[in-house]
Amino acid sequence: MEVIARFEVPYYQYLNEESAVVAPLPEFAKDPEQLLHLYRLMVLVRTFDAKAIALQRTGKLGTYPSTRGQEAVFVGMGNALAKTDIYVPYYRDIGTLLQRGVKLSEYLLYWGGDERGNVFSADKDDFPFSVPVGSQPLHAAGIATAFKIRHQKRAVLTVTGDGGSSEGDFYEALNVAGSWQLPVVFVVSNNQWAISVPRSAQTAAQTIAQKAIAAGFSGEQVDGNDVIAVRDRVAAALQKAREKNEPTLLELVCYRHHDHTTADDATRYEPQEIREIEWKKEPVARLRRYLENNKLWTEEQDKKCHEACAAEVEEAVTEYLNTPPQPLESIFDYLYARLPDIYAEQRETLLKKEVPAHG
Amino acid sequence: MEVIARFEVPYYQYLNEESAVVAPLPEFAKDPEQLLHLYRLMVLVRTFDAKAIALQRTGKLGTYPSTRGQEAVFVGMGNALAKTDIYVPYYRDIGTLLQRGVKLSEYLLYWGGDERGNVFSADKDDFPFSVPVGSQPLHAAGIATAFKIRHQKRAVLTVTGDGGSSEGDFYEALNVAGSWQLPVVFVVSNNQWAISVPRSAQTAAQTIAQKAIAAGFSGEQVDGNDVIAVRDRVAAALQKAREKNEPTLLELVCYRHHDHTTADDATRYEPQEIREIEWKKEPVARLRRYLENNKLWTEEQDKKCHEACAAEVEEAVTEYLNTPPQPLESIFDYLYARLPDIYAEQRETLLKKEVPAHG
Amino acid sequence: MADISLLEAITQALAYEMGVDPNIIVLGEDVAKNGGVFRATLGLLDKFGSERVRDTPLAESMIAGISIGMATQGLKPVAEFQFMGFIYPALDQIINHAARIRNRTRGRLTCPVVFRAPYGCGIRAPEHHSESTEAMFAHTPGLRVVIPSSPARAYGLLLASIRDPDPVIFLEPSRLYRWSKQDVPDDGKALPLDVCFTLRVGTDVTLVAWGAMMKETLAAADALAKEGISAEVIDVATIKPLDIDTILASVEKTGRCVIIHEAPRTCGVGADISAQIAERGLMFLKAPVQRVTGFDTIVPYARLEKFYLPSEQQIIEAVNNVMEFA
Amino acid sequence: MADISLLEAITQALAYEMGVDPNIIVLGEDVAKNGGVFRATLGLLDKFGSERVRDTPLAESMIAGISIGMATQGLKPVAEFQFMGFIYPALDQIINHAARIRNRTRGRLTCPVVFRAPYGCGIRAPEHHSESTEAMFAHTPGLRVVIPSSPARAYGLLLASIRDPDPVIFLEPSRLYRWSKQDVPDDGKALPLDVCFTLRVGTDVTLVAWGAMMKETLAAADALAKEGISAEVIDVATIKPLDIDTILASVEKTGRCVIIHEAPRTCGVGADISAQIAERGLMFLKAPVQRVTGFDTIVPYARLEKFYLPSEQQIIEAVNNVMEFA
Ligand SMILES: Cc1ncc(C[n+]2csc(CCOP(=O)(O)OP(=O)(O)O)c2C)c(N)n1
Ligand SMILES: Cc1ncc(C[n+]2csc(CCOP(=O)(O)OP(=O)(O)O)c2C)c(N)n1
Ligand SMILES: [Mg+2]
Ligand SMILES: [Mg+2]
Repeated sequence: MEVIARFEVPYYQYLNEESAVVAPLPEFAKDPEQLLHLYRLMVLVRTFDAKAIALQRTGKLGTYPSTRGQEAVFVGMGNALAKTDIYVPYYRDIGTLLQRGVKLSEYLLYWGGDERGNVFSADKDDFPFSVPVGSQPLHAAGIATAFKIRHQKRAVLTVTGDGGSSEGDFYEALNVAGSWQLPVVFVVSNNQWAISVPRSAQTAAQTIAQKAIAAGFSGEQVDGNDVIAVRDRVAAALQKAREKNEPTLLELVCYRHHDHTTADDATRYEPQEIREIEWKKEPVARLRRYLENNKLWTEEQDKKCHEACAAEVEEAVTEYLNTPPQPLESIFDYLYARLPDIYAEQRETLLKKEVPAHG
Repeated sequence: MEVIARFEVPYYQYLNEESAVVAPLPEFAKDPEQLLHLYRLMVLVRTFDAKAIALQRTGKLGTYPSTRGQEAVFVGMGNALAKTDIYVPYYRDIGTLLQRGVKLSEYLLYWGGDERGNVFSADKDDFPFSVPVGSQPLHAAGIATAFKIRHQKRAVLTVTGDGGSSEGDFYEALNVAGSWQLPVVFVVSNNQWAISVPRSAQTAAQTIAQKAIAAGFSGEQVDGNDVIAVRDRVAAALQKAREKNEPTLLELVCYRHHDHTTADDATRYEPQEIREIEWKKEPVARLRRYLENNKLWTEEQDKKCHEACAAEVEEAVTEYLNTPPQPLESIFDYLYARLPDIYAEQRETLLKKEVPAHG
Repeated sequence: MADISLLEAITQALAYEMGVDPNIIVLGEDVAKNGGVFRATLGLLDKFGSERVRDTPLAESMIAGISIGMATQGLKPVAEFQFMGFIYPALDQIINHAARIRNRTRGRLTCPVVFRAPYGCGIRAPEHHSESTEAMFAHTPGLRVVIPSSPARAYGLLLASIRDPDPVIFLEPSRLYRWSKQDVPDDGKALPLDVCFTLRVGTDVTLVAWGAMMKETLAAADALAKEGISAEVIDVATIKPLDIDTILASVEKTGRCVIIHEAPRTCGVGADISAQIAERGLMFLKAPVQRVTGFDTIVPYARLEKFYLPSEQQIIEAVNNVMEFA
Repeated sequence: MADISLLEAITQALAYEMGVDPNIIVLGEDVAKNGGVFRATLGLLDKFGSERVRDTPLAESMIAGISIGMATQGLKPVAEFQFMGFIYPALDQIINHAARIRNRTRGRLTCPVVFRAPYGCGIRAPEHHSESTEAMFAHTPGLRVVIPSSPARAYGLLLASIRDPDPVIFLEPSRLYRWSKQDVPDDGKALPLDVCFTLRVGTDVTLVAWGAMMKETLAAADALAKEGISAEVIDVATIKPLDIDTILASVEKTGRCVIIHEAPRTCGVGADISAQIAERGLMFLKAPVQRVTGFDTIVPYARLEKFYLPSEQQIIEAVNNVMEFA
């Protein structure tokens, strides 16, 4: 017996649980403005999230998947993306999309049950929300193929949950990205749960990062509660993608501090102790503590920041609530570039339909 | 950055290309009778294979996938299986099935376009031939689940091609086997080609064995031209499965010394030099040389062995050619346990059908 | 005896049969501790343990594929797909293997699995939670497709499906999960598969429907009765194989037929029923068979989905049309 | 000008359009050096290079999924599935994404892909090489389904499919790949989608078919002509959206209709055509619409597959039946 291949999985963290610096900070993190910007975004995301849950509870929003406690993952990712890159989200995200120019009101529209929430008015190319778990990494690989064919120095970023990493499509996407050397970064937001199924039951792999080994490229595990680490590793992976057409898998380790969605009840399966332990690692307080320790932030500033975020969210909510529904014909009018004649009669039937009693 | 996981892929070989012993032989290989048995099986398989190709060329068999040059893979695997284990094949195999009691005439029936080739008269539980690439490892995982639920000390063996290892189902099967700790052995017969697509284009992974790392268990690369190594590693993996409910992925490195099937023309894409180089490693001559070097085998014996195999194959061919076609109603009669009444009329229509002119 | 919902009837059937048959294995995403996202498998883990009630990794093709493997070993997997919109990754396993194992091996191996999934729209869920593509399965030889529309039928038909020796696609109308309650004795009595249920006897027109659309169909029949039109109402229940005889006998009596389904119109199951009536019943038809169906569109998101769903009003209009046909 | 086969017409269309439109990317298993297992992509690698003619790893869901990603970037992927029986792993990507991207984003992103696959039985290939499940795609809103049945229509319809701004499932009858040859000018002229082609004008009965069954259908029409029965023959060509108007106009003229398809009978596309005729054409029908179809069985292996396929004789019998109906 001889050993013919060896592999390692690295782990990255800059700010630990106690907000102590445990590794030399990357360049961007030495700029207070950049850190403050990330902090404000995380506060905005958390504020918005709480509001969305409240809207759902009062019947003003549909089923909604919270990002509470996962702010660093999405804010860090979004911050690392270049404008010319393309983002392929799943369904759980605010922080990235926000930085892509998606309006909070669009976000609400989507979860309010309106396709226009996918129009992403500020962006032409990003993919819409994707519900079928694990299916969207293939779209990212396809876009990356287009970039490569056209010799564009652009990268694609896509994100999946830990549950999503069990789907065959996830693996097929990694495999083709490795085989074709595609400029794509696969993020797994490992929040430890896929609805009620814990990460430990999802796979026997010790890390999700090591799944990249099956596809012949490198995977890294990153502290997903450390926004500096997220921002840094995603940026590095995107750069490697743009410059060397090398794919990367990044496992961002975080925790889902809420029910899976508002339709879920995590008390049925989640040990309360675990959530409490995990809360000590959560990303917003961690960065705030660091900023305060370094005299970059005060309680007063924090209060103002929260107020500003609350105001911004309120405005979005008002805009959302005042958005009139789409016209009925929208049900037919985006199916094809031009609606085939055979469906015209059905479209007429629709337009003549009374508002049903149970509506 | 800290390293949080490390992995290695081992490689196993006992007899090298020149038939030299390069590692201490496993117990069974010290018994000449066992080696001679394996040798005879490999000769039988090669003889049968050549005959099957000839039958196809003369219009007496349908499309047929040769195992020429891959005899050690299937003979070694089959030899390692216990009677109570279950085997889940793909479409390319003679050597394993033969040892499961499948008659050569059944094998011909299958490739002659007759479902009865899947009846496997000597065996109740093995799976039939499976055409959809990569789909059958999941069946193996399901059978292994049944064994585990029933606390049976039995293992499941399944085999896929190098191409098949790119399918999502392959990965999903590995992943659930790891997660549930199932008594299953996944073999990849890496013959370097998936029709015209070379192994190098199939995946960027340096070995296929390392794909097991994604599922959290171990993978090994084995010289698939060394029947001793195949027999040894498959047996070891099966034992681990039976005794510890631990899955294993075994990559058996071999070479496809024929067109993909009789419907293929490998000269379109396969460099002739490569095949010539690979032929020097082929398994039958390798074992024969070893046996001869050790005075366990003579040219005279070899001649007799070939004659006996040819006779056995001829007998199977005669049996095959004399098998009358199934009755027409067989088209309906195995669809359901009891054919629903609504289809009775269609069945009548079938029975009244004339033999079509183009038949 | 407390009345139970369709959802509770599913749970009751699963619990009953698992108690009787140790070979039954329930598996799927979130079916164990969580009891399924709709709670259809609630309590089974506690009663039958984690060997028999299994959360799977998140992979639908895998769920189908391992179920097939288990079934050939004499187990009876009852696998849940979380929503019908997530069954598609498993179609290859279902169409190419589950439906064919018996035929492929000339009966040597068999595949007695039940693939359960909530289906249909109208519960204001996100995209892909609203599918009704039963026609795809109905087109696939070797499968059975069963859809209950009341708590009693859910109980009886699920028991029958589990006991059936062949693969069954069992689709549960999520819109009816908690809609109405009924006393369903937990007596282990299965209802017959492969037959339609005549829910209401009538003389003027035959209404043929299944799944959640039975709600609007029965309501329409009520309304029509007030207008003096007597509608016979048939719940198809087993979509494949279809009990066309019951439908034909009814249409022979009434001379008129309206078929109602939620799925898109084109190549829906309604087309096949209509075609069969055309082939065998042309002579006794007093009016063309009408279909009231979902549109040939993607089910709109929650805000507009109610406009997708065929309404009671549309059924009544269709009946009025066939009544007035001359 | 040499006559070419349906298969060569496919290649000719691909080569023509790739020459004109640099956005076209051909991808699939074995499509590059090998030119596809049927040789449909023969020579494209040499002409257009390995960026535009790409062998993929062996994974069908991947092929569909990356095609979708590419298409949203303005490329025009023409992806080959080696046989229709291997398209099922990709159904999730096709149904849940390709068919829906435009609708989901209200037109912001679009998905102009062509998914090609050989389909149908009768070439003595192993199991899973004989499928004709066009009905599944026809049931899916957002898709087009196109099936040529002659070299000229293969050329013209493939060009049209590639130029179409929406996803097209393009199914090629493998039984006709090399059956007959025809002069097909390489002039880049597309044929219209969404319309039926009337291949033969007649007055007594309308025969509606598509794909490989056009062979038996046209032969039956010839034979019937000798018996003095004048059959109008329609090649549906675009299965979805269906040009029912052409079919109805024909049936209005002839008063009789026989629909022929290879797919299993239940919930096949024939059912929908029959249902639409029943709805709109009942008044001018002189006899019930008949379907001559494949059985509701799995296509048997090579030795018996010829018995699965609807025969010319069966078509003639069905026509005689509708002619004699009184
Ligand atoms: C293919 C598919 N199967 C099932 C579902 C139902 N479902 C929605 S989210 C979810 C769990 C996903 O977990 P994970 O991937 O870890 O992402 P998270 O929600 O934790 O961010 C499931 C099973 C789905 N949307 N798609
Ligand atoms: C799902 C699926 N896709 C495509 C095919 C067509 N096909 C048959 S064999 C083959 C190549 C398989 O290569 P590999 O897995 O390496 O096995 P080998 O034939 O080399 O033993 C392909 C593409 C198939 N049978 N199933
Ligand atoms: Mg998760
Ligand atoms: Mg191979």
